[in-house]
Amino acid sequence: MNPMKTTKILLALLLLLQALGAQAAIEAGLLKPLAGDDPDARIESVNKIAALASDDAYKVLSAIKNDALFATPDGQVFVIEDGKAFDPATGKTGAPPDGADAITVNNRLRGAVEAALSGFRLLSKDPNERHAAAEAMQKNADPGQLPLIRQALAKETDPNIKALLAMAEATANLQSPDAAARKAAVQALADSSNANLKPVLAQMLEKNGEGSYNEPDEGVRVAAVATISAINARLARTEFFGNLFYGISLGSVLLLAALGLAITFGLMGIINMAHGELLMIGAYTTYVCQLMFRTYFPGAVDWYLVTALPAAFLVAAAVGIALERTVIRWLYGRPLETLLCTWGISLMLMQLVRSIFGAQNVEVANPSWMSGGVTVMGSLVLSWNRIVIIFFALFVVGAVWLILNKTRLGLFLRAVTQNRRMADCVGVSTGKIDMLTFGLGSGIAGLGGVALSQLGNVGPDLGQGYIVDSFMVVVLGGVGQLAGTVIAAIGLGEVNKFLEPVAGAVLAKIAILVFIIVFIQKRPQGLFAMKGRSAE
Amino acid sequence: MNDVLKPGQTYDSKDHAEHGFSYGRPKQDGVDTTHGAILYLEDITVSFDGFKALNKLNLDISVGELRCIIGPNGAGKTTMMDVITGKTRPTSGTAYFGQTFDLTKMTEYHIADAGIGRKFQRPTVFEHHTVFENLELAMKMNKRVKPTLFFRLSAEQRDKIDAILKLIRLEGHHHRPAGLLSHGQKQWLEIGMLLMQEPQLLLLDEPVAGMSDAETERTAELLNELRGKHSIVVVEHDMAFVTEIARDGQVTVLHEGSVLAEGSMQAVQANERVIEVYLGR
Amino acid sequence: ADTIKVGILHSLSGTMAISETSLKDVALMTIDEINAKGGVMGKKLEAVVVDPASNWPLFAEKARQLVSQDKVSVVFGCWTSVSRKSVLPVFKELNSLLFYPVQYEGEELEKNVFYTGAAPNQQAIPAVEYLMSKDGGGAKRFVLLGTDYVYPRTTNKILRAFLKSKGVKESDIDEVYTPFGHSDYQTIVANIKKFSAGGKTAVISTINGDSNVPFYKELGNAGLKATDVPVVAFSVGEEELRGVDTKPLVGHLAAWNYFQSVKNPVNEAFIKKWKEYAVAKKLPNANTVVTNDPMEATYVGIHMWAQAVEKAKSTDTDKVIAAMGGQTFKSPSGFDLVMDKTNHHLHKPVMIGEIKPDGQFNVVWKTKGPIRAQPWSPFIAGNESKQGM
Amino acid sequence: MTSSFSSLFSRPAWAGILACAAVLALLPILNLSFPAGHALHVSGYTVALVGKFMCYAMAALALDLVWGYTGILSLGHGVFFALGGYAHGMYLMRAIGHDGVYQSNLPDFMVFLDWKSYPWYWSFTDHFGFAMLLVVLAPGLLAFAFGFFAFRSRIKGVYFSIITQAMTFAFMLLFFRNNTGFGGNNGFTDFKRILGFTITAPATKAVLYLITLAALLGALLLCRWIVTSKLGRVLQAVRDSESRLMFIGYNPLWFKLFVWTLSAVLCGIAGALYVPQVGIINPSEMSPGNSIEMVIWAAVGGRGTLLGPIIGAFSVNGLKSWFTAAFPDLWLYALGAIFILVTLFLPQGILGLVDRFRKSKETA
Amino acid sequence: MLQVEALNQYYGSSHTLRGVSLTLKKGECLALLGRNGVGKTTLLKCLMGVLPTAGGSVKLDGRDVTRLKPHERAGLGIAYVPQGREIFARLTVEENLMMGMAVKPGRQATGIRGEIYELFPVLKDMLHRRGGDLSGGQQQQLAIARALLADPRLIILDEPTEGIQPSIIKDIGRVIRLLRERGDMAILLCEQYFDFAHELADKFIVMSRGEVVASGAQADMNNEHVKRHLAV
Ligand SMILES: Nc1ncnc2c1ncn2[C@@H]1O[C@H](COP(=O)(O)OP(=O)(O)OP(=O)(O)O)[C@@H](O)[C@H]1O
Ligand SMILES: Nc1ncnc2c1ncn2[C@@H]1O[C@H](COP(=O)(O)OP(=O)(O)OP(=O)(O)O)[C@@H](O)[C@H]1O
Ligand SMILES: NC(N)=O
Ligand SMILES: [Mg+2]
Ligand SMILES: [Mg+2]
Repeated sequence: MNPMKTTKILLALLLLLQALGAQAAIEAGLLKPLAGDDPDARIESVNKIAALASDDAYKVLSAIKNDALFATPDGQVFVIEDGKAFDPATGKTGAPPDGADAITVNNRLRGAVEAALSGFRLLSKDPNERHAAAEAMQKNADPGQLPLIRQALAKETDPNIKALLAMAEATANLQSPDAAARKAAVQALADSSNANLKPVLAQMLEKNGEGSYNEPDEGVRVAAVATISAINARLARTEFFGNLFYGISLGSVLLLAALGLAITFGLMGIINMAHGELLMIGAYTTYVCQLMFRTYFPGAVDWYLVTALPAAFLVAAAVGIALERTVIRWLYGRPLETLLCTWGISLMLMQLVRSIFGAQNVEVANPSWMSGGVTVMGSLVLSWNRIVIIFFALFVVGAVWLILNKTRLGLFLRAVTQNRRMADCVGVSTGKIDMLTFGLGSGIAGLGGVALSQLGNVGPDLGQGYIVDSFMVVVLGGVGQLAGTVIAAIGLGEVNKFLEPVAGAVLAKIAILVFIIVFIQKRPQGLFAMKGRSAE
Repeated sequence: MNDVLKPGQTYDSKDHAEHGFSYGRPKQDGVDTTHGAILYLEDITVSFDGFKALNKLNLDISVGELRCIIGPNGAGKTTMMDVITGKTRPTSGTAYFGQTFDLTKMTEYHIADAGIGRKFQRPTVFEHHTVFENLELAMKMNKRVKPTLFFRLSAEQRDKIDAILKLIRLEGHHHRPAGLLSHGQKQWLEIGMLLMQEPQLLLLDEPVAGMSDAETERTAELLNELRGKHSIVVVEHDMAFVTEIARDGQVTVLHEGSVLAEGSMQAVQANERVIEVYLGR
Repeated sequence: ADTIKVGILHSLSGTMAISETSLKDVALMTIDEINAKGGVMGKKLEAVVVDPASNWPLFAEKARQLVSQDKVSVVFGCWTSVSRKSVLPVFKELNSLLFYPVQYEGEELEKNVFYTGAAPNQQAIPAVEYLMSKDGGGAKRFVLLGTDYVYPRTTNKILRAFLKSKGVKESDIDEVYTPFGHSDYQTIVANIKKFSAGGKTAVISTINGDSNVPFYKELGNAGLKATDVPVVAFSVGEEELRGVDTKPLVGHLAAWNYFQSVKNPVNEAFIKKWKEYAVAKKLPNANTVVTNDPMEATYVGIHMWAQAVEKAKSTDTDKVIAAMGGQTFKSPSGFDLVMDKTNHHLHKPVMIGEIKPDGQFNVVWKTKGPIRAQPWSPFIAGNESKQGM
Repeated sequence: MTSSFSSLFSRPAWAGILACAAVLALLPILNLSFPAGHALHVSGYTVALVGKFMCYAMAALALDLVWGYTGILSLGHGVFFALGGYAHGMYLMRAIGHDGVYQSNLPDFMVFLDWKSYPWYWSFTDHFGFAMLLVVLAPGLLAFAFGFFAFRSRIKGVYFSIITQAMTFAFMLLFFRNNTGFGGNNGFTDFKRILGFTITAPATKAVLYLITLAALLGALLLCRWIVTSKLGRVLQAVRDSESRLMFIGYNPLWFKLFVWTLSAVLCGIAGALYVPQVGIINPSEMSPGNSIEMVIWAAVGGRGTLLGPIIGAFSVNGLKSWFTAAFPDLWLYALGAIFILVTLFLPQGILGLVDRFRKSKETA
Repeated sequence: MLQVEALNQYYGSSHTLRGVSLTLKKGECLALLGRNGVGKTTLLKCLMGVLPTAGGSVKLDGRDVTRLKPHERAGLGIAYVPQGREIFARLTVEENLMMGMAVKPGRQATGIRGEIYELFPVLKDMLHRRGGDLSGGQQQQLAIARALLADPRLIILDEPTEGIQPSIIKDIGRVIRLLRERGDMAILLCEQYFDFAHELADKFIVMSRGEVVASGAQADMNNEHVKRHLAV
């Protein structure tokens, strides 16, 4: 498909028909190829329908995009939504016909439809739609779209969209026959952060087969060089901030994964190999919550996380408390035995989940408000799920800090973990505190599991992927040091993300491990080592 | 393989001293004490996050001297011993063992090897080893890997251990794990270990804490026996005991990290400041 | 004995359990099916299931146990190439049979193995050809993204040579590997985005196992849509997609020899049987089970073996091998699949599907009929001479 | 010397050890001398399995030396095991000669990466003797270097454990990389011969098995001799109170380094014996989980007893082999439950149970 | 108030306490004397519930507490200053003191009574230092202060003067005397420092090899029989 041709047709008819605002049904002949399987015919049909520029055309195209276009075996086409079938050929709405099947949409058709729709959307009433359309337009605008862009520009009131459209206009003008216009366009694009322009500009500076520059005008070439370096500088900055963000994001994931362990291992001294499985239990609880919402409150499915958080905390805490009461409480002061025992627990929990939910992963979807991302600095997409998780991590850390340092429970908890017998003698019910502490650590692991479910797999092995990293984080930070855990997690995330582009994922990971080993040599007690006599 | 050094035989231990590692070399038999002093501390300051546990402390101990050090809780007595034994590095100041050993640059085992033995304030013994093994481990010998691997206890050495066992009155207990001893018994065992080491300088941090009066007396006797053979520094709060062993030697009073008073026991006990901060009225 | 023992060697725990558990279940279903029709040579089949626990040396041990202790006549099993490599010496030494049901990198032909999954020319090459075609989006630049092990490495090596032969420049190919279980794809997705600024780009993913979910989630959230940068995957099927929210992934592709969405009576019967089996056996999530390519390949493999035994009138390894060549079976893919007379691979149709919002695939391209496997890829130097055993 | 040799174990312990060794030595002989189906025949599968267990037992023994006696918990012994295995594997790969898929004198995976010759670190590995040297040197040097820096920095307890875990994890990732030159995820497999003998021949297998048995016995005696020496008591003092030890004049660094390196070398030898018997070595041997399993063998058998870890390795792996076949869907419950029950009710491991039993008989 | 009858205790097979009995009334101070290793600490631990007993009973105000856990006994008003201090090393001095009030409900445990600083002024300067960093003597004072904050009815002190400077020993003596005179508390004082014990106790018992071998009123403490059991 040639987008240039499409838009030309589109544009001509659009301008023509706009004034008329005609409301005519679409000819059946135009629709029929959509139901067929000749790809070229279907594309042509899409373009022709787009050219109608009517509300019905818009409806049909949107339907293709949303998989809502159905065809009967005899080639009749319907838009079927909410159980009602709209026949674009007649303009009538009725019951869905028998035997109608969704038409097959492949990427090519979908691309054609999107291009066609962006023309419509540029003039839409909804500013968000216009913004999206202008953004798309700005990526690869061509001269054929200039009249449309100018018209939109004239009508546009929103300054952001206006800027985008101006950028799109400049992009289109790059191919203008007029050298001055090209130069102006190149200069205007110096503010762009669109990487797609780089090859276009670079191509101007290359020589063609005859040995002369593709861009004949010296002035334009000079401007192009300046613009390229401006774009490069901007992209480099974007990349830097990108890495920074990715690092914080990875760090917050590590932190959420490790935080529960910072309590059960860091404070209580239990080498809890089942920690990963507590994360997993949190993630599966999320899955179950989602399932309940889908079944019982399908309308509110976006808010399943609101119940998943407390549920995951409680379920994981309950499992933790059960483990503590039945097994772990016999092992205080024997950390290595806890390793052995919790390893066994971890095997059993994994198998339990396999028996209940199957060995396969289960699907946990991001709620729509956590899907997609926000574009900053022109081209950097920060995904919502990661942003939310960063703030969530901050929140959980804050809460843990408050509990540990500002409550009586926290005081008792620290006392018990330091000297169980003496705490008992001053009147602390150590059993109860142990139980609550382990429950708290487990519950927090459950919360970590909710976060992980939003990023990756939810499967029986989920925990195994995080257990080693979690231990590294806690140890690197200094056992029993909450602040150390936080800094270690974020630090590892950042180091990883700045290394990865240079070294690749595997070597970056190896480098991180070597870094940990070397770092511990320098600080044998972790980042936030206990100093003084009390450390002994 | 000779496990134990013959008198006069020495190992060179200069070259590794500054690095964080060295073989556990046996001590040089002769610490250079030509100027008559075995320990010099000069202007030692130890500060923990701004808190000065020791503040420009000066102290000299002569060869064969038995020096008692007293002072309020928290005066810095234990910290001083930490500095001497390499456990704590001073923030500033110099510490010499004899003329040649710069204690501020040596590691714990090297210092021990050079001839400084220490009894800790809280008794620390190897809890899972038997009483006998504790003494055997402490025994003076070449403490490198190979000699240890091929070590066989000679009859002489066994006798020595038996003698010490008797001295510390743990004969019947020699097969018991040290961890099962009572507090006071551990104190004794630690003193026994110290004697096995045959150090030139003994540091005793509160040796009679937790001992009954009778036992305190015995300890005093023991120290009086050792007097002259070793240089000894004793930290104690038990005034009767201090009076007993100090005789007419010097007693040093530490306060807030530096020397408050020094002199004979009577002089010190009469000192107004000492009474005020330490002895009480 | 009045039964014929068959071994099933799939990981039921550990990292590979995600993929392999359903193969074990399908194998058991197929055996039930054959037994219901009277078994083989009048004898019932008896399955011996073991769990090699995603541990490669354990695969070798268990293979030996199946063959020499349990005396099974044939083993159906393995998923990863490394597990296959580790059991090969055992099957050779004990002269026994293995049926391997997963797409793989080729470069191997063992007398004791029948390969019922795809060789590279039955999956990878057609998929790339499709991406380069007008309908596939006319990709000019390629990111070869894979898990770092032999299957992706080899496949990418073949693809590189193939792309080169199609005139694609080195600078237009980017090859990236991540370790098994890698879960943070932020940087890689950002790099793909950067790379795609240079022209129409497609991603060829040989990511295996657990990493797919985080990869696709990141891809979806970063706003890389299939219309911009399509991703074609060789190890992602219906089963893997059960664990992903597929809405943001609509339009991304996978290449296989079978999709559940293929419409034909054999497939309908196969799916129905599987769903009923899952419910009857109370498999976890029985109401949402799906079929996929390796399951189909397992199903086909067991049936073909049974046919070959009937033909050979014996379960003797050499006799069965001789009888296997030329076996045909009406497969759920809608074609009559034939076991090649010489190279132990099936002739298979190739299909390319786009992901639909419901996690199924929409077949957008397929070969006219089954094609013959080339285990020795012509795109690898020195392979010209190696065609047969 | 002989008297001190026999005093390594008590009389009943010697009797038990020798009886077990005799039974183990008999297995391959029964396998060879009686045809399948004969009542006294022992299947090749059983012999191979026991051979593998003996390698594991040796690794567990090596681990016990550092963990049980010196209190250094290594969560990375898998790396030493694997390095020994890889060192031997390099020789075995080269011994394949031209019999690989590509009939090249390079291993298949190198042909496949378009390598034209062996990288430098494969030099001389075609010599069996050199390969054996590597079996000792590779794990030994790694352990020495790693231990030297770690012990010098006085890294202890969990900090040490975790960095050993980081080490094995890093090595695993490194060896998973195909470019590293050790066959990536597939590792080495499909060996053909060793010193000219066909590796799958029953006699070769029997010999490998008997060598393993001898190595295990030798390692046991060596370790026992070490722990009963005064050095053994120093090691235990390191475990209980390292700082106290320094104040009586020992430098713990060299003591720790000595056992640590020795343990790594023993583990490497175990790995080297494992490879030809199991027929594959790949990086998953270095996965953190594998090293943790070694710890578990030692703990189940009884830490700090030397014999215990051997018993533990046999029983845990024996159960695992049985369970994975007998209850493929449920075996993890059984295994997990055993670990829990052992820790809760047998804190001294299986050997502790034996002790307790003996004591109760004595008092009765 | 405290009634101990025929208490027996074993460490493994060694019989450490052999039928120890004693009684202690409110407002009384009982000195427990004996050589090293005779089982004094063991006895105190049994009273606190840290060690299990093999026979005999411990009654507090007539209530049998033999089977109660330490924290339950603490709840009934027993406070313990162990030998070796057992400070919470990584808690600050202030937090260590707060732990002393763990038996009280949260509302009543908000601040530390100023009286404590009067008794142990050194602690006031060290409130934010970690307990484990204190000198031995400072820790001992902290341990006593911690026990007092519980407002116990029975306080058990295991060698409270060990490692303490003379002036503070006098202070501690004053504190104990004060408590005794207040009369609302029973005091069980295990001491090696004979003069100190002699000064404070109303009555005493002497142990040897796990048995009570002598007991009596304060006046009898100096008699030969007692001295013999204390001599080496
Ligand atoms: N690591 C440390 N961090 C902070 N303060 C410390 C540390 N070590 C010692 N101190 C402080 O230094 C001071 C001196 O302590 P030191 O143990 O040397 O006293 P001391 O004279 O031995 O007292 P005592 O007679 O009670 O044993 C004390 O106030 C103590 O709190
Ligand atoms: N945990 C234990 N296991 C076995 N025996 C022990 C244990 N603790 C103490 N003992 C032994 O019990 C006896 C009594 O010890 P205890 O600590 O009660 O003595 P004590 O009278 O308090 O002595 P001290 O005055 O030295 O503190 C001692 O012989 C000691 O060796
Ligand atoms: N053959 C594979 N997918 O490993
Ligand atoms: Mg002190
Ligand atoms: Mg005591």
